[in-house]
This record gives sequence, C-alpha cells and structure tokens, in this order.
Amino acid sequence: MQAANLRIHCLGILQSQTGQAICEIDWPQDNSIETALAALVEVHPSVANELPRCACAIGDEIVPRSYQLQAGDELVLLPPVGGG
Amino acid sequence: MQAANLRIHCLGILQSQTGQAICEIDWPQDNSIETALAALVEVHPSVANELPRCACAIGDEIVPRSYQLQAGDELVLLPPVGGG
Amino acid sequence: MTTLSNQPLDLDSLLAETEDDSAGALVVFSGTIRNHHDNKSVERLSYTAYEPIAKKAIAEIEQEVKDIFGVTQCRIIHRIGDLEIGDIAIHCVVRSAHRGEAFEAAKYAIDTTKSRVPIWKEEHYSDGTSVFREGTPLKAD
Amino acid sequence: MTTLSNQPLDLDSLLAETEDDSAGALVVFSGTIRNHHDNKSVERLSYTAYEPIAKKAIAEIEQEVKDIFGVTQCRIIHRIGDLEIGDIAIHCVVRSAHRGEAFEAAKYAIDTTKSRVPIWKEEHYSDGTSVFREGTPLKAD
Repeated sequence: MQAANLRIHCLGILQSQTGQAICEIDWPQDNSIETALAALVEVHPSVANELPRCACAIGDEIVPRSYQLQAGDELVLLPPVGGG
Repeated sequence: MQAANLRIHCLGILQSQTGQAICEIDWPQDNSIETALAALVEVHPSVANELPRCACAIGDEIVPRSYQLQAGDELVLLPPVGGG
Repeated sequence: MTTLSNQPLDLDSLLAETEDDSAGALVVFSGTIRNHHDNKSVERLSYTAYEPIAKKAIAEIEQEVKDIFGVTQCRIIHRIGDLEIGDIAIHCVVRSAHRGEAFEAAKYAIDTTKSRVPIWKEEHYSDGTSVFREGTPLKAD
Repeated sequence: MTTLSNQPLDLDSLLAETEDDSAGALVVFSGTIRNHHDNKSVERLSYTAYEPIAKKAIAEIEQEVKDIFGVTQCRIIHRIGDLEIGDIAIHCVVRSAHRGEAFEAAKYAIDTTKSRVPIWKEEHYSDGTSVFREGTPLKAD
C-alpha cells in the first residue's frame, strides 16, 4: 500500500487553486483522509482555507473524514456547491 | 327613455340559467339597476339565487348597484369568476 | 400584447416577449385541464370571458405584480373556448433578478387572475352533465 | 433520464416527459445567466460538476420532492460547461393536481439543488477577472 500514490481530485475552486484537476501525494501511512489532506496542504498551501469547508467523496459516495482509505480509492474533494 | 328596452348581458352560469346571452326588459322607470334586476328575476326566476353574488358592469367598468342607468347603457351581469 | 386567446397557447412566444438579460430567475405557472374534479371524470371544459373587462383586468394585474414584487417581467395569457384534457388554459410568466420574488409574484399572478378576471369555466363530465365551477364574486371598485 | 447536460437545455422535452392528465398545475423554474452580479458586469459563466454524485443527488431530490409535497411529477436538469448571458443553466419542472404544492415543490427543488448537488459556477467578468461563487458546504450523510 504505502508504495502507491493517492490521487486527489480537486474540483471547482480547488482546481483553480492547485492548478491541477488531480494531485498525487504519497499514500498516507495511516490510511486516513486527514493525513492525506495535511500532505496536500504542504504541496498546495493555497487550499488551506478552503479545505475545512470541503466534503470528501470516494466514487459516488460522500464519506466522513474518519473514513479509512482502501487500496484503489481516489479521494474526491468537493468544495461548497452552488449550481443553478 | 321609458319607451326603450334595457339589454342585460347574462354571462357564465346566468346564460345557462336564462338560456339567453342577452335578455331584454322594459327600461326601469327609476333608471336603477336594482329595479332592472328585480324585473329580470320576474322573467327568469332561476337567476334569483345567483344575482346577489353578481357584479354589474357597463362597458369596461364595474359599477355599483347604486349606478343610475343612462340612455344607451347595456347592463352586464358578471357572476363569481374563476378562470385558470 | 395578447392576454386572451381562443387559440392554443404558445409558451415560447411568451418567453421570447419577456426576454431580459438582467433577470436570472424565470418562473412559469401553467394551468392545464385535468381529467378529474371532485372524483368526477372530466371530459372537457368551456371557458368564457367578458372580454372588455377581462383584458383590462389582466393588464392591470401584470402591472401590479411588477409594482408589488419588483420583478422585471410579468405576462399572463388565458385561453377561452372549448378545451380538452391536457390543454393549457393559462400561462403566467415572471422574470426577476432573484428567484424568491419570482415565485411569490407568479403565485400572486395566478391567484389574482383567478379571483379578479371575469372568466368562467364550465366543466363537462363523462356522464353528460356539466357544471359551472364555483367562483369568487367580483367587487365594485 | 437526463439530469446533467453540456448542451443547451430544451424545456419542451422536459414538458413532454412529465405530461400527466391528472395534473392541473405546472410550475417551471428556470435559472438563466444574468448580465450582472454584485454590480459587476458578467460576461459568461462556467459550470462544472462532479458527475457521479451530481446525477445521483438530482435523482434523489426529484424523488424527495414527490414524496414530501405529493406532486405527481418532478424533473430537474442542469447544464454544465460554458454559458453565455441569457443561456439557461437549470430547469425544474413540477406538475401536481393543485397549484399550492406545485409552487412549494418547485421552490424546494431549486433551493435543494443549489445546496446539495456538487456543481460549481465560475463567473467571468468584463474586466477579465473571474470568481468562483460562494457556495454551501456539502454534508457527509
């Protein structure tokens, strides 16, 4: 597991802040989303303000930050929404 | 004046109750709408229940029952409305 | 601008008439002929109007809706004549900057049209009977 | 049934999809791109979505609207991609027997779509700047 990278999908304003639709970071040793987000902030400090208001999703499910990442998961970050 | 007839336009349910779109009655001697309506009930008793809830109009104006009929006026009776 | 029509109503032309780049919200209410009323099976409806006052009243309501709710556009058109199930009897179109007042305004437009415009509907049932629907008495001004 | 589209939205097809002889009331809400926001002149908008959840969320809202308000039909479609002034970003269509619940339901449909569907809008202004509009945080279930 630890050898792999974690792909993080940055949507909406996060994409414009990171300049990337997908950021890759080292797979968090404790499989936790919190650790992954901390690592993302180190690479892209600009997202620090937005992250607390973002929801996390895996596939088509929103997951709590306590969710333990599984092999093959890609983390999707959903900033506050506002269509219409 | 008294020689003329008063034309009364019966709309909606009044037309179906009187069987006529326009009823003619003798011009009311006192030029009053109330007198005209009483005369209409004598010819068409079926409208008696509906008349108290009808509005009266002359041309494109709704007029109170106290309105004094003028030469050339045709009285329009508007039962309770409900389009849509 | 047409407020009464004896032809099928066309929503697209009303939308085109009210186009407005400052308005982000559009609310449309349409009344269609439904196949039942009070558990009776409805076959068709006949709408009649006293046109001189009906046209004036609808124009007044359109203006009133704009004045009261501050919406930029309000158009109302009512069909008269014989209508079948599914036919459209009325369109109310409201446009405004924001959606809150657009909903309020459209609701006011249809409520007020039903209670202040001299239009009557006679419902024809499948059993051959027909009834004029109970209405709201008009008030002298 | 289409809930997200990168093509111009077509109200007629949504009206046809929801045809219902038992429904006398139709309420449509449409959101269009307006030419200003907070006194800034808007040139165009880009809408993006996270499609796997956006499609699911819209379908859930449609069902929820029918369950809560007892309306017979609810359809929502949202456009994504680059939109110009006057373009339609969303249609919400509700049909029901009576108009009261149709208005309530349509308002709920648009309010809920704005706050629960992962769609974002970036406003591009005439001065060359652009801003992601402030939104509502999604909650974990």
